[in-house]
Amino acid sequence: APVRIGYAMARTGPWAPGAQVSQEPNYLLWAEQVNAAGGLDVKGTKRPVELLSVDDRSDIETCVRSYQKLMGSDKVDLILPPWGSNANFAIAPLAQRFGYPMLAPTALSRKLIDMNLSFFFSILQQPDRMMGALVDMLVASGVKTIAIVYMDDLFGLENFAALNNALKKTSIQVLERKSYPLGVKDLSPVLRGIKEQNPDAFIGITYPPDTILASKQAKEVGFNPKFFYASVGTAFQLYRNVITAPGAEGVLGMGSWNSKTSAGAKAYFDAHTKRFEGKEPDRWASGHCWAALEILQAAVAKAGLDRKAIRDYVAGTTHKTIIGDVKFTGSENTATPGSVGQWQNGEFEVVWPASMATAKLNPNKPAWK
Amino acid sequence: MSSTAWFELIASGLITGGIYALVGLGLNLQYGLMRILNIAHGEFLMLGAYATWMAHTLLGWSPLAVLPLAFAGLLLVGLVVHALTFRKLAAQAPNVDVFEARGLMVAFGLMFLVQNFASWAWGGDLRGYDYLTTPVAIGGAQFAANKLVVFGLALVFALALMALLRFTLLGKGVRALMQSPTGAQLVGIDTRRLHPLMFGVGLGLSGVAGCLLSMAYTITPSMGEPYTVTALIVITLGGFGSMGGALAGGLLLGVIEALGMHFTNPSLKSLLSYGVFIAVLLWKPNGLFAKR
Amino acid sequence: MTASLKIQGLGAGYGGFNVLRSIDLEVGSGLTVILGPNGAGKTTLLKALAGLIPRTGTVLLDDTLLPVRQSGVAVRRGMALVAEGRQLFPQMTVTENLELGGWLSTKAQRAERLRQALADFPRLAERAQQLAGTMSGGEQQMVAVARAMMSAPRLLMLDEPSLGLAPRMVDELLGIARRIADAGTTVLLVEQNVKKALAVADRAHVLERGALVAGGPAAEIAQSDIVRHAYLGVATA
Amino acid sequence: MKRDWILLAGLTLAAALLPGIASAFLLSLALTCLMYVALASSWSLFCGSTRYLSLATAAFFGIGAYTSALVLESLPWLAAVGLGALVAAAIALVMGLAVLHLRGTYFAVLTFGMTELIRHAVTYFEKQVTGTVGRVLVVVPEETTVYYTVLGIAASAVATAIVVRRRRFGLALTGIGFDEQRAQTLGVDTRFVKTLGFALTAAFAGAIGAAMAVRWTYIDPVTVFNPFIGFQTVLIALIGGAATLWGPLVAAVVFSVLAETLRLQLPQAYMVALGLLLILSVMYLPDGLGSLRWAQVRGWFRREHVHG
Amino acid sequence: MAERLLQARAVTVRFGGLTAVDAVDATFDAGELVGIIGPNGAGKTTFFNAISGVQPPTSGALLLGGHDLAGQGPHRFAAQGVARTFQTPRVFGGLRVRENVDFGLQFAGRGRHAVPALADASSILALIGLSAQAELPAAAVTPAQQRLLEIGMALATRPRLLLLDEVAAGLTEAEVEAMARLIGRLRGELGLAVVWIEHAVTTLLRHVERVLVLHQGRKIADGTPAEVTRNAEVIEAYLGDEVAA
Ligand SMILES: Nc1ncnc2c1ncn2[C@@H]1O[C@H](COP(=O)(O)OP(=O)(O)OP(=O)(O)O)[C@@H](O)[C@H]1O
Ligand SMILES: Nc1ncnc2c1ncn2[C@@H]1O[C@H](COP(=O)(O)OP(=O)(O)OP(=O)(O)O)[C@@H](O)[C@H]1O
Ligand SMILES: NC(=[NH2+])NCCC[C@H](N)C(=O)O
Ligand SMILES: [Mg+2]
Ligand SMILES: [Mg+2]
Repeated sequence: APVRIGYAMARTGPWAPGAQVSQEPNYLLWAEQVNAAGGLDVKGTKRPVELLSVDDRSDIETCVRSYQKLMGSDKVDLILPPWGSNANFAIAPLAQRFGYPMLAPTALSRKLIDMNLSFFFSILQQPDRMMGALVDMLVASGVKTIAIVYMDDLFGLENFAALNNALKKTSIQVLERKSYPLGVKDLSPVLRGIKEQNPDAFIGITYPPDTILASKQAKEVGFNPKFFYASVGTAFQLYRNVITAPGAEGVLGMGSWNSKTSAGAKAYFDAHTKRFEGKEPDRWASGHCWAALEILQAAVAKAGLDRKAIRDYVAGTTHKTIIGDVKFTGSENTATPGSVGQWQNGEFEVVWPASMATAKLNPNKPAWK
Repeated sequence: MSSTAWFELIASGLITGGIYALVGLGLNLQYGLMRILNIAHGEFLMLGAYATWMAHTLLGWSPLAVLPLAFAGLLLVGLVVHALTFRKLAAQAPNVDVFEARGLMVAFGLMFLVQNFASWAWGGDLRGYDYLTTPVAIGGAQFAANKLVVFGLALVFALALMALLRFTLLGKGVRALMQSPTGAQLVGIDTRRLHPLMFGVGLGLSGVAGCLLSMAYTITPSMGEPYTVTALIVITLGGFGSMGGALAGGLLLGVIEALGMHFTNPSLKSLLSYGVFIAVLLWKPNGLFAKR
Repeated sequence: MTASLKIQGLGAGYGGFNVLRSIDLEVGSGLTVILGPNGAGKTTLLKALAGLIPRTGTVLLDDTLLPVRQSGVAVRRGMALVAEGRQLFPQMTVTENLELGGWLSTKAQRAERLRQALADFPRLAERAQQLAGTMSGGEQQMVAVARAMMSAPRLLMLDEPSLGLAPRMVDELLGIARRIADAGTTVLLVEQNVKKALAVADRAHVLERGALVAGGPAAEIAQSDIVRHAYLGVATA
Repeated sequence: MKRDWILLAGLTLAAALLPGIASAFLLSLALTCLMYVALASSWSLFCGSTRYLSLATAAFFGIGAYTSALVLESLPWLAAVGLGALVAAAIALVMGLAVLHLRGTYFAVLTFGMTELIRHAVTYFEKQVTGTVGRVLVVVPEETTVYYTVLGIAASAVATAIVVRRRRFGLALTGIGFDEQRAQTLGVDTRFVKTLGFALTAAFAGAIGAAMAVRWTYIDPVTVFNPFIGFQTVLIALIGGAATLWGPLVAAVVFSVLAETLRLQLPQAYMVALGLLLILSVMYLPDGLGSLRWAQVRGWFRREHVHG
Repeated sequence: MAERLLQARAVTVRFGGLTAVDAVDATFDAGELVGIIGPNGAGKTTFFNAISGVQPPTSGALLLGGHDLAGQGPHRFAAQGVARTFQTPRVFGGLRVRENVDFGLQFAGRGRHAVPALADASSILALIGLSAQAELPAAAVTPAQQRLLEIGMALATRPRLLLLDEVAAGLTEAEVEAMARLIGRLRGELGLAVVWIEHAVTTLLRHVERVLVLHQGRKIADGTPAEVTRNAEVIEAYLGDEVAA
């Protein structure tokens, strides 16, 4: 009998762009690979994997209902998490109640960690780590002045707070702090204002559409600081498509791996690109998502489908994954340090910290092309 | 602030405003004149954007070459949609209010249809491409070439539409049709042609807007809603059915937002634009530029 | 220029309920009036002729067959109707209403006729920019008549044009109808204002409960018993 | 009248028995149905009869959600829900006084604009004052508690609709829908009636928002002021027939169940199917499900024969 | 002297630059039957709108039951016993004829002392002669019948002052006479004060005891029909040779 694994995922609606890059393709690829290899190793017996998936329409209530069906009615063997912090906030307590372990690759909020749910594991680096790494990098590069733009949602605010926190211990001067609402269509007035103050670094805590908007408009207004950082979306293939490889040169963002990180990472990258006809995984959450699947697979091999045993295994082990060691303290992955990525010659390289770096940091962004 | 900075600020506001106006054009025909609250407006715009993106990335066509195709293609879609749905609604509804309510439901259905079609055809990924992004210097300020093109064409289309409605009776005919179908028949308006044609042109214009916007913004199947909202705001500000009003309203909104973002906080942008919108509705419900 | 209308076996009604049964009527040049009590079917007859409601039977306008239920064709062939309830465009200005009356005409024709209409109805010239819906009842009636004239019809049908008009205005309007008829347009008039209508009409017909019960030169009809008793309120001896 | 009460009692009872027998999923689906029963019925109560197309449901829903999020830890559950209703109604009262002089199109876009304004205002306020935009709800009631609460709200929404229909208040609302000024000349204080009706609608939406939000653990303005909550409500009410009593209820159930079934059974094309069904229902049942009569169904088949 | 129902003092209504009603003074006493005549656009309907609350006057006072109601909504006027019909019928087309009458009974007419003829919808329909149409949708009856229904709706508010705006338009002369008799009964049997606008001057002048003449918004005459028909200004502005006989 197959191992039934259920999840709900945004295929339509505003969450779909993220979910369809960083998350669902990995689930599909993984199931196919496992089945091609004869099935999922359940404590020694190989059983095929069957994915039960539905579209959550980017709607929380629909997502909740879907997981209630999966865990309560269908009684699937395992679940995979939905996309994004909001949905994970709603599903994590539910999974806790039903006793399903959940390894979330695209939920990041300290508040979620602080809920202390024993079945919930967040594998992506938390804001304090990512911002800490960024600030370390800026300090090490001798940056004196920065300007910050961040968006008004949980992700933006938590990262902004973490950034400010990290900056406290430094002598970096913040010339500008501006927030913007979701769905913004014009950032040029802000960028023009910032350009006048000529900071060494620009830090944008932005989602993919705004990351691209900010980049395009920075080029438009001729704003080209030494460090141009935009958080989410820089790690996407899309960024290179839209900004072009020469244009993207030197742009920084949230990234933690690429195909050079490990042999496993390369295999994963190639398999993904082949399976989805040229569509590359992103250089941040995709890798973590794959790592989560690796961990789950290992856990099932060890503990079988006893979900409590799986949880204990996940919680108590240092896992070897394509992104390196992963270890959970409570719900948080404390083994993967915060990191910074940078576009260099058409690849998004990890440039900080040195322990993870796949290339050397270029401390002088060339002009936009 | 230096005069260059002012110029830059106002100009970038105008450019964004031009885009707002462009987004409003199609809906202004449909809702402003025909009382079809086409909530799927943004979805049809999205179709135009995807068509352009595909033609550009797969065939290497210039988005500007796709422009007339996007217009014609969506016009055709509009005629078909009208023949299948709104024709019957218009014939059955006892009055405009009822027609409007039923039309709204059909438009919802269309929204579902088109969104589903787009995610089926292109997946949920964010898309975009690079076209004419090189900055062009004007009077000491810089603007992306594609933005200038979009702005220029937005003006062209708005003015062309204004001229069409001012110098022909077409626009008045459509409004007349909505106010008194019997009256329209009495003066010889061919209700069975005019109505679909105007609806089709409305969709064609959303196709044009989508085509142009794809040069400046990323696209996804769910990108439509905010554009529908923008369009609604713009045509309300300008006065339903007034093309000149919508153009002026769009430009004004763009400038107000740019100034607001510069001098206060960009976070206040939405509060500002909705505040202006509501204030105008309460103070001058017929639009900022209405004579009566 | 003048049009002649031949109606044979015309029937019309609403949703299966037949108001008119087999009407035969010829309308030649000049001014013809149709009289009849409330609910006789006068309005129904005009609506059927104008193509607003379906009908049976044949209608020939200058010996060419008029298709059923196609208002556009009727207007294009030169028929105009001032309908019951006026059917103005209430949220549009007087000028816009009039312009739309010339929907099928060229721009130059429209301009010329608009000038003429405003000359015929000076009150409308004063109020050119007022929304039609806010005009007084009588003023709206003027807009309706003027709008119909904008298509320069060969056959003008008027459904109770005097409704809501002050006595002087009624005289004036019937005078205008007479002038129109004299200028060569065939006029078909439905009126309740029997005395005044018969005074200007060339011919008259009486419609009662869906059938024509009398017809002939206006002067004769005015003397007929049927009209004297039923409409002029002359007590029967 | 009596039939309406018996029907309502029967339905409520049936729904009340559900938690004992239904699976978690069915219960959750039933909850969605009930949520839209309450939203659509209460919306129709005011908007259906007066023909003021309000798009502000999401605003009241969100206000209710935020209110309960704020007080959940200090107030008992039902008090929190009640407070959600109260605050929503109070805001509707103010909003109504400002906007209810505008009709039709203007009213629709204005209520939509106000919803967005409230959403952005809440976002801004939260950010400035509390330094965050969302709220994590830690103390949440049992799932069945939420279910019974929503059931209670839905049942009282329908009950209110039954009562109002029989009252002068309902007649006044209908009169406003036909010709507002004419109703005034016949003695209706339309401003009072409209504002009250609007607030009544808002109270139900607020209560539902307060009760539902706890299911999501984390709420933020984008989620609870989601305009689609308002759109969907309007859509359901119109599908059901906003002028009818049972139409919105029937549509809420049919629409929710249908959407869910299609989503699960036809994952590739469920929105297409939903969209088509919607369009077909408008074209062939223009007055809503509530107007469906047996004769009409037979009529369709007859017509089919003629064609086929 | 009869009780004073409504006193309009210098009532003025302007629309932009146009003065539709220009400082009109008028009083209406209980039980009176007053006619209003004047050319098209003279301001008759607008005057009705002003004294029924539908169009708040730009200036002037409307004294009703000891209060100035100028600027108040129509429901306040209805509550004070002012009822009106509309020149273009505004019945609730979606309701049945009977329900239209019921509406008035439910609101302004509620709890007000009523003579038997206005006791319920059936009596009112019988009075105006629409009993046969009681169950038809109001939209389906002829315009002439809708005008009658307008009267019925107004009566259902059990008013003391009834304002009738061209209720006889579109009727044959014989029918106009019948309408006049009905109006006579309303005044006589029900004791209402009636103000009646009509262009059918001959009939109107035969039935009313006082006429106001409006011209270009101003009141140019106020007196008995005999007085008014002799008034040169009135003849010039309105009557022409209509009642010269
Ligand atoms: N839309 C309609 N639906 C059903 N019956 C109608 C409709 N319009 C008119 N009738 C009926 O048709 C008959 C003839 O009406 P019509 O309007 O033609 O009369 P008319 O001679 O013009 O009367 P009037 O002098 O009152 O204008 C009447 O009995 C009327 O009730
Ligand atoms: N809302 C408005 N805006 C502008 N002008 C208006 C408005 N309402 C009425 N008027 C004008 O005021 C004048 C008086 O109109 P009113 O309707 O009172 O006339 P009336 O005496 O009733 O005429 P009729 O006998 O034709 O019904 C008219 O010239 C009319 O066009
Ligand atoms: N593509 C990503 N990895 N995104 C992670 C961001 C988290 C997500 N946007 C959320 O807060 O809901
Ligand atoms: Mg008639
Ligand atoms: Mg009048």
